[in-house]
Amino acid sequence: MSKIRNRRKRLDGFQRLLLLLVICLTTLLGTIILTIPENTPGLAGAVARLQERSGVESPVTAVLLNFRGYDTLLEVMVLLLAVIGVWSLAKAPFPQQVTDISPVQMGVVRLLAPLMCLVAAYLIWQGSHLAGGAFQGGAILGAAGVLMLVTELPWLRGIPALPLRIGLVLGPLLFVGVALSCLFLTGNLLGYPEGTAGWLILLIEAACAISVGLTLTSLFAGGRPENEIPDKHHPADHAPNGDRS
Amino acid sequence: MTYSILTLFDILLVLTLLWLGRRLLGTEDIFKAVVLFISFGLLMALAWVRMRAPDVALAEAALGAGLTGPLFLSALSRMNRTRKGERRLDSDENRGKEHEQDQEQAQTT
Amino acid sequence: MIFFNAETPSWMISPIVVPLTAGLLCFLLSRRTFVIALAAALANLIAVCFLTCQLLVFGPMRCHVGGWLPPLGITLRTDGPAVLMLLMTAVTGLAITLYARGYFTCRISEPRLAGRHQRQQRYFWPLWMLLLAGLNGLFLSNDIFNLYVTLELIGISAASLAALSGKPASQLASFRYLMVSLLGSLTYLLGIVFLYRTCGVLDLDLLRNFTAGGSGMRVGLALMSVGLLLKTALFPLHFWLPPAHANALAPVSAILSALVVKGSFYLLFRFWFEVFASIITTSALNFMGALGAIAVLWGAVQAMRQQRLKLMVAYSTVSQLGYLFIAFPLSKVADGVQVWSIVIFMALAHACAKSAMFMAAGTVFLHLGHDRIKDLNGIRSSLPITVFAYGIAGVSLMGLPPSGGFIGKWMLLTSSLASLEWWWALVVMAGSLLASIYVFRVMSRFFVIPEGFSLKKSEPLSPLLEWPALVLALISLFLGLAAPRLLHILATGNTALAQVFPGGLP
Amino acid sequence: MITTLLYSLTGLILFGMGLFTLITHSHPLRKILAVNVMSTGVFLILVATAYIPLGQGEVDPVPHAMVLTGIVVSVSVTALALILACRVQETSNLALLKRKEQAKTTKEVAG
Repeated sequence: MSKIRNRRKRLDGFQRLLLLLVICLTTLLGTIILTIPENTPGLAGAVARLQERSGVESPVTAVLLNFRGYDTLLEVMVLLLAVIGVWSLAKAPFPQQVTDISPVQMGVVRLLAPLMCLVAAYLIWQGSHLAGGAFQGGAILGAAGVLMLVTELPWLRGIPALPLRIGLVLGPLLFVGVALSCLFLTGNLLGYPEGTAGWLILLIEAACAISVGLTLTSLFAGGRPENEIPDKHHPADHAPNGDRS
Repeated sequence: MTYSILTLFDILLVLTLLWLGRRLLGTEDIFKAVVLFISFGLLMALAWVRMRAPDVALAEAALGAGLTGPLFLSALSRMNRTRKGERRLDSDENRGKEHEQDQEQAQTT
Repeated sequence: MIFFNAETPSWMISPIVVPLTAGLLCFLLSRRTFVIALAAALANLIAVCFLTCQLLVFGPMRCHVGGWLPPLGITLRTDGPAVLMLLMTAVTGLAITLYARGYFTCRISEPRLAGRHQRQQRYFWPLWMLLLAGLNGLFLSNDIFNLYVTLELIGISAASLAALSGKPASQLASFRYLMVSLLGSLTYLLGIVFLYRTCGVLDLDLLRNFTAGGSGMRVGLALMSVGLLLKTALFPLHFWLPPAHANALAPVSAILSALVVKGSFYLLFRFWFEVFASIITTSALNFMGALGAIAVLWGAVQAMRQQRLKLMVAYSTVSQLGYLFIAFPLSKVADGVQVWSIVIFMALAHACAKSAMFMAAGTVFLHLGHDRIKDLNGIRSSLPITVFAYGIAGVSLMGLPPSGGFIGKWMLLTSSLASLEWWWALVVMAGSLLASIYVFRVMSRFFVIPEGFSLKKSEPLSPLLEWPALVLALISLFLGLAAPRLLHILATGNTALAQVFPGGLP
Repeated sequence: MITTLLYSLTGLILFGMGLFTLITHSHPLRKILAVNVMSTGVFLILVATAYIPLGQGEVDPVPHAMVLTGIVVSVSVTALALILACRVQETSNLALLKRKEQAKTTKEVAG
């Protein structure tokens, strides 16, 4: 114990200095926030003016998927990137043998999972005029997935990698596809043609919500599925490499 | 009148948030810190509602508290598992001996 | 289809969308990922060449994504510096793609570790393609929040790539890299908050025209600069760079050192010399120059002391990044185009030379199984092309004529003498001297034939391992000869620069 | 406008606390928690900037969209960082174990 206390004492000098620095920095930034005049207009006016042309009624959804849809396109990529990174790092640590699932837990999952899917669908649909949208709906879907993972359902272990990958890529790929087809139709990336914006946004949101849900579930699973990388003694994979060596 | 009540609520919320933040960053026990972080996220959702940002509140409640918390917990249990595994391997005399025997066999062959 | 003549700015999105789609496909399909990546890298190069032609014919362009105009929508734009950085990324990226193919094929042919290398190859391609898309997006974007998203895209994919080798050291370095990059982006985001609070806009053009900024704007710029400096690894903030770059796989080291660091630097430079040039003070410029000077000397000294080849090359990156910052204080006398050209030249030459050097180091590592400098004797006889590439890249790093590094350093020297601040010239010369020492220290090992060394022919390496490095090294060498053409491209895009420096700052 | 200032300053203090913890603490999970607190602080300032009291006009939705993007980004980075931290511990434990065993065997050989 005394050793630990000693070490902490020795570190204190540096920590105190740092604490002082951080406090100074925060105070400085705080005073500057106080000096900034309050009357900057922001972009609320611009959004309100163009709201009618965006195809949705909720201003946040309009900004996310129409006015600044390009940001959201890249953001969906960031989510997918996290999954690729996690899969490249580790295998999912599924338990070696499946323990018995208590019927109560099973029943709760059976009841909750469809309910959560319903709530997610509602949130996505509601996103066009109230609070909600792809990410909130996707998060609920992800929560349903996490619930199933926690219950350790035996069939989760055997999910093949390809359908999972298709599900993960579905949203981003559809987003890019819609963006490109808009480019060909109207000459602008993500410039939705007249009158179709509402439907296209709903389509993108639905696909992205599915992908976001799967993404969050895979992030929670903490690694790639068992059969994600082809076996090294797979004949079709090994032959070309064998020739060269 | 409503103005002052709302301001009182604001001050209360802000103080709670700051206190939670200080606690969760300062406690020795990481598990406790994660639990505090989840409650911090839920209170944050309240703050977003107060700031008239329901979209952000929904996202924070679902993503910030609802998913980040379990992510932390699963990572914590994974870390503890490996640490325990190491300790078991370390202290378990028999297993260590087995390993050594295996290695010796490998060396002789 | 009438929208697609040569004048439409919509072509601008192709360097972003092509690698993005390729990355998605590489992740989706487990076979033929290399073919997809190679096709995307080639298409990217062609698109960038097309954008260059477009710039030379029609001048700088702006593309409003979704047709929404600036205060609300996001704008992409091309100008001289952006197009040159895109060209650098495309050429280096293509070479790295080819090299990575050779590297993974060679590693997979070792049966002992085949599984691990298949995993590495499986995830390398999607990560690399998404990183490429992020970089291109960064160079083209004209919106501070969109730049934040591209920075995150780059940061996450770079950290995942750095961890790919699976060694404990690389994973630890990658964790630290991820934390630093996160801290950098958060600081940048805080800067955005201050700017948005002060100005209420996110578009760079509108921000430039916003004159009544005051302290809020200055603090916003300072926060954004600190965040970007963390990512660029300028001297006191460079601690994360050497372990992350040295412990990664060879193609990944080349990507991180040649391209990723340049992305955040380019952004920083653009903020300081174009967008917020009116609020930059002389003392701030001098401060950056001083940090750069320390980085040049300190990085070079550290590089000299390293025992491992890849660590040496990584420290050399710290040193070379310092030169880019020495150009900051010289803007007091040089006009805008000259400062831009110094920086762009140094960046281009360093990107080509450093990726060639990391590729050469990777090939040596593959050949010998280690990269301890004292045991590198006699490599010249078994890897002549790689050694040649290493030597030429070294020449460019030292700044001998006619390399691109020489042109950059020459311009640094002349402008520092013209400004009567001779100490910058002294630092540049000392840095070159130290660079020649650390390059030749390794070079001399390559040529020593140890006693009892037989000139037996070892099995030939794949040409993909040796030729990309040589080609890149040659490009960096002959960059100096192409200088007038590149300067022309730079100047066509920079109509704005004349306004920024009407006869230099006071 | 006191509300905006109150929440902005809170966000700033949260940012500072997170920064301090990030630098001083060595446990990886603590570092990730600190980064999360920091990002929450930044988001709080951003949303507070957009705030207008009820009945005085529409709230600016652009910062809200930015914060949504930020939350999603921070969740994905957090997940990646957590797995990376786990892997660091697993592999370093493995390396430590191997080194210990090697030391044991060499000791026995020497003995």
